[in-house]
Amino acid sequence: MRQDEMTPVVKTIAAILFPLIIIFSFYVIMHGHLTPGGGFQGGAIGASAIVMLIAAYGAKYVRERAKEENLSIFESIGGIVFVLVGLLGFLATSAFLYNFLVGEPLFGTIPPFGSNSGILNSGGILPILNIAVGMKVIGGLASVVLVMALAGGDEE
Amino acid sequence: MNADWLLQNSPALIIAIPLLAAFLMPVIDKIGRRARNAFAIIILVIEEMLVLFLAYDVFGGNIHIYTMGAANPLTTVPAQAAVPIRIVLEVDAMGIFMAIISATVCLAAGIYSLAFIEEEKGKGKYYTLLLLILVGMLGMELTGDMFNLFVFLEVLSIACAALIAYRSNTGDAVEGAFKFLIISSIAALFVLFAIALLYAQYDLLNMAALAHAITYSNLDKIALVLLVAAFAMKCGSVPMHFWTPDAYSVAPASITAILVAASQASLYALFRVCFSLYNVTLNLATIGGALIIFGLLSMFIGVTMALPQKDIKRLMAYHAISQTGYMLLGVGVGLYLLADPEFSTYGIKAMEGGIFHIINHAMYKGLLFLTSGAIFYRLKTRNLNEMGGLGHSMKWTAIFFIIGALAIAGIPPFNGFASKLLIYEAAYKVSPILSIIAMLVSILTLASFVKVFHSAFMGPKIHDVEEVPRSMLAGMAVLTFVIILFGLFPGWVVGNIVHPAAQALAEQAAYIQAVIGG
Amino acid sequence: MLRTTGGYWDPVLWIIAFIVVAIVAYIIRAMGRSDYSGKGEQRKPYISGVEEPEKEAVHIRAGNIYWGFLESMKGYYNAMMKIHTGIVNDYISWFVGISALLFIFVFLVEVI
Amino acid sequence: MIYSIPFYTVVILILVGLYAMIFKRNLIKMAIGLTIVESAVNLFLVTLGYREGGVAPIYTNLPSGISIPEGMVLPVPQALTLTSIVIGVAILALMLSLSMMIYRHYGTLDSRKVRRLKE
Repeated sequence: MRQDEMTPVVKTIAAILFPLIIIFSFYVIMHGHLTPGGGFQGGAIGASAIVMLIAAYGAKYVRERAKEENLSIFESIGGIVFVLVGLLGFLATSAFLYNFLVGEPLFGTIPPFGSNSGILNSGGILPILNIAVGMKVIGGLASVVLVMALAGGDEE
Repeated sequence: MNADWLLQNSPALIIAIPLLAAFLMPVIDKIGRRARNAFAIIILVIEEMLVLFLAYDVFGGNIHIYTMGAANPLTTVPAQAAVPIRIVLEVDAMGIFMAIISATVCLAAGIYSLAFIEEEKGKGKYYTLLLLILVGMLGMELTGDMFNLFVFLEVLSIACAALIAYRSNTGDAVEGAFKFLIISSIAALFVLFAIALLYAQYDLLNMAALAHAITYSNLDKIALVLLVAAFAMKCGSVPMHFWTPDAYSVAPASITAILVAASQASLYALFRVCFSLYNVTLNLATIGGALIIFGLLSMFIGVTMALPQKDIKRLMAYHAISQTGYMLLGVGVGLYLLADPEFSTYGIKAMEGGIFHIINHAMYKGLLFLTSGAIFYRLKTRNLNEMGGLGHSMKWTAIFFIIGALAIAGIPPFNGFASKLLIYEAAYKVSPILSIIAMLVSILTLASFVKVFHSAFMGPKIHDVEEVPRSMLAGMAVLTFVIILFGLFPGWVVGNIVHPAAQALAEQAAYIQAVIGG
Repeated sequence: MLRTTGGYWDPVLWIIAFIVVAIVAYIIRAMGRSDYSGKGEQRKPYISGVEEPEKEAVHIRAGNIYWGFLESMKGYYNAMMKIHTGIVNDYISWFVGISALLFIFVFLVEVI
Repeated sequence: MIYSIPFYTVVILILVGLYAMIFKRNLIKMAIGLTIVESAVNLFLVTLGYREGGVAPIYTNLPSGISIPEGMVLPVPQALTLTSIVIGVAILALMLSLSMMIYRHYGTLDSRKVRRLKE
C-alpha cells in the first residue's frame, strides 16, 4: 500500500460512488436551464468526484490515468466551444452570444409560457454553454487540486 | 462579410478573438514551436489591425455600441424593459485610445518574447496568459457595464499574477506575484462592493444608465471613495504604490512592459468613473484636488525612491510610479479647472496633456523595460553594480535605451516633452508650485537615467556578450518607431487622437446619449 | 505643430535649430589647432608622466553614483526606507488608511 | 430593524476580514481574511436580491397564484454573486498555490520574513 492512499474500504466505496457523482454532476449541468444549477455548480460536483479519487487513491494514481495536460486540453475545449458558440451567434444572424438555436430541432423547442414541468430540449444555446462551462470547471478545478496534491507529496 | 459588418461587430470581435486564441493555444502548442509562435504573432497582429480599424471610425466622431446577445446589437434597451439589462460594450474615443495602447504594447512584447523566453519552460501557457491579459485590458477599456469592468479587472489580475510568477524557480518572483495578487483582489473586492452599493440604489449596472440616474447621495459618495481608492491603488499611485516595484521587478521584462499598460487600464477605469459616471453630480474640485495630491506625491516620491535603487527594473518601476503621477496631475488639474467655466479651455488642455502622457509613457516605459530585459537576457542579472561596458557590444540596445531615456526625461524632440509641456502650462494656472515640482521631477528623472546609462552601457568592456537576437530588437523597434513618430508630429497626434479622447471624457452627455437616447 | 495654451511647440523647428547649432559648433571646432592628431603622447591624461590607472579601477559603479545627494538627503531617505517595509500586511493597511482619509476628505469638504 | 441585520453582518464581516489581512502575519491567514471579505460582499449582493414576496424565476414547480413575470425576482444579483464566487475560487486557488511555492523557497509563511523585495 502506497503512503498517500487510504484503506481498501474507502477505495471500494469511492469506486462505487464515483460514477454516481459524475452522473449527478452531468444531471446538474444538463438541467442548468430548467432548475437551479448549471455549468459551474455541476462542474464543481464533477471535480469533487475527482478530488474524492485523489483522496482515496492518492494523487500519483490519479495522475497516471488523467494527466494534467489532458485535463488542461479538456478545459480548453470547453473554452473553445463557449467562444465558438458565441461567435456563431453573430455569424449566423446578429450579435455575439445571440441565441440562434431558437426554433431549431436541437434545443430549439419553445416551452409554453407560464408554470410547466420544463422541457429538456429547450433553451437554445444555453445547454451548450452550460456543457462548455461544465467541461472547463471540471478540467480546471481537478487539475488545480491534482497539481496541489502532487506538490504536497514532493515535500516528504 | 463586408467592411460595414466588420466595423459594426468589431467591438465584440476585439474581445472574442484573443479569448478564443487563448483557449486554442494549449492545443496548438502540441503541434510545435513554430506553429505556436506564428499563431501568437498572427493573433496579436490581427488584434492591432482590428483596433486601428475601429479607431479610425471612432476618432471620426462616432460612439460605437454593441449589445451582447441581442437580435440587433444596436438596440441597447430591450423591448420588454425600460433600462439596459444586457451587457453593452460602449466604445468612445477614450476607450479606443487605451485599446490602441494595449494592443500595441502587447504586439511589441509578443514579438520580443519569441526569443526572450526561448529557454524557459511552459511557453504554451505563457502565450495563453499573455492573450488573457490582452482580453482583460481590452475588455476593461471597451466595456460600458460596471460589473463587466469588475470581471475583466479580475481576469487581468489573475493572468498578470500567474505571469509575474512565471520564473517560479526563484523565490522573488513568487513573492512579487503573491503581493500583486492579494493587493489586486482586495482592490477588486472594494470595486465590487461599490458596484453593489450603486446597484442597491438604482437597480442598474450599465455605466451610461447609472450616470443618467445618479443623484450624488451619501451612498454614492461612499461608492465613489471606494472606487477611487481601489483604482488608484491598482494604477500604483503613492502612497499605495508598494506592490508596483515588487511586481514589476520580478516579472519577465516583456510582461513588465504589459503590466505598465495593465496599470494604465486601471487608470482609465479611474478616469471613466470620475468623468463619465459621476461628472455632473460630482463636486468636481474635490476629487480633482484628491487626484492632484495623489499625482504630486506619486511624482516626487516615485522619482526620489528611484535614485538610490541598484536593481535596474526596480529603478524603472519607481519611474513608472512617478510618470503615473504626471497623468494624475494632468487629469486632476483638468478636473479641477473644468469645475470653473472660465478656465474650461485650460482644463481641456491639461487633460490632453495627461492623456497624451498615458500613451507616451506606455511606449517609452515599455521600451525601457524591454531594454532592461535585453540586458538581463545576456547577463542574467538585474543588479546595476554588476553591469558595465555593454555599449561596446550591444549597440542597438544602447541606442534604444538612449531614445527611451531621453523621451522619459522630457528632452526635446521626443514625445515626452510635448505632453509634459502641456501639463506644465496648465498646472501653472492652478498654482506655479505644481509646475515647479513637475519640472524638478523631470530633472531628477534625467539624473537617474544618466546613472543607469553610465553604469550599464559606459565604461570599460567587462562582459564579453553579443547583441540580443533579432526578434527582441524588432519588438523594441516597434515601440521606438511610435516614440519617434509621436515626437516628430505632436500636433497631429494631439489634434486627431488625444483631443477627441479628452473631449469624450469631458462630455458626459454624449456618452449617456449613445446608450439611453432614442 | 502643437498649440498649447501659452504658445506652440514645433519639433521640426527645434531640429532645424539643432542642426544650425551643430554646424556652428563644427565650424568653431575646425578653427582649432590643426597639429592635434589624437595619437600617442597627446592622448595621455597626465602630461607630467604620472602612471595612468587601470580603466576597470576608475569605472564608477552604480552604488556610488549620487552618493553626495543621497548623503545630504539622509533624513528623507531614512524615513522613506522605513515606510517601504516590504511586508504585505502594511500594503493593505496603507490602502485602508488612504480610503479612510478619502472618506474624511470627501465628506468634510461637503460640510465646509 | 430585522431587515437591516444582514447589512450589519456585512460590515462586521468586512471588518473581520480586513483585521485578518492587516494583523495576521501568516500568508494563509491573509488568504482566509480575503475570503471573508469576499463572502461579505457576496452576502451583500444576495441581500440586495431579496424582494419581499417574490419567488425565484423558475417555471417548474412554480407555486400557484404568482403572476408572471411580475411576481418573480430579476436574478441579476444572484448572477453577480455566482460570477464573483467563481472568480473567488480562481483567486483562492492561485493564492494558495503561490503560498505553497513561497513556503518551498523561503521555508516560512511569515509575512515579516517573506520580504526579499523591499525599499
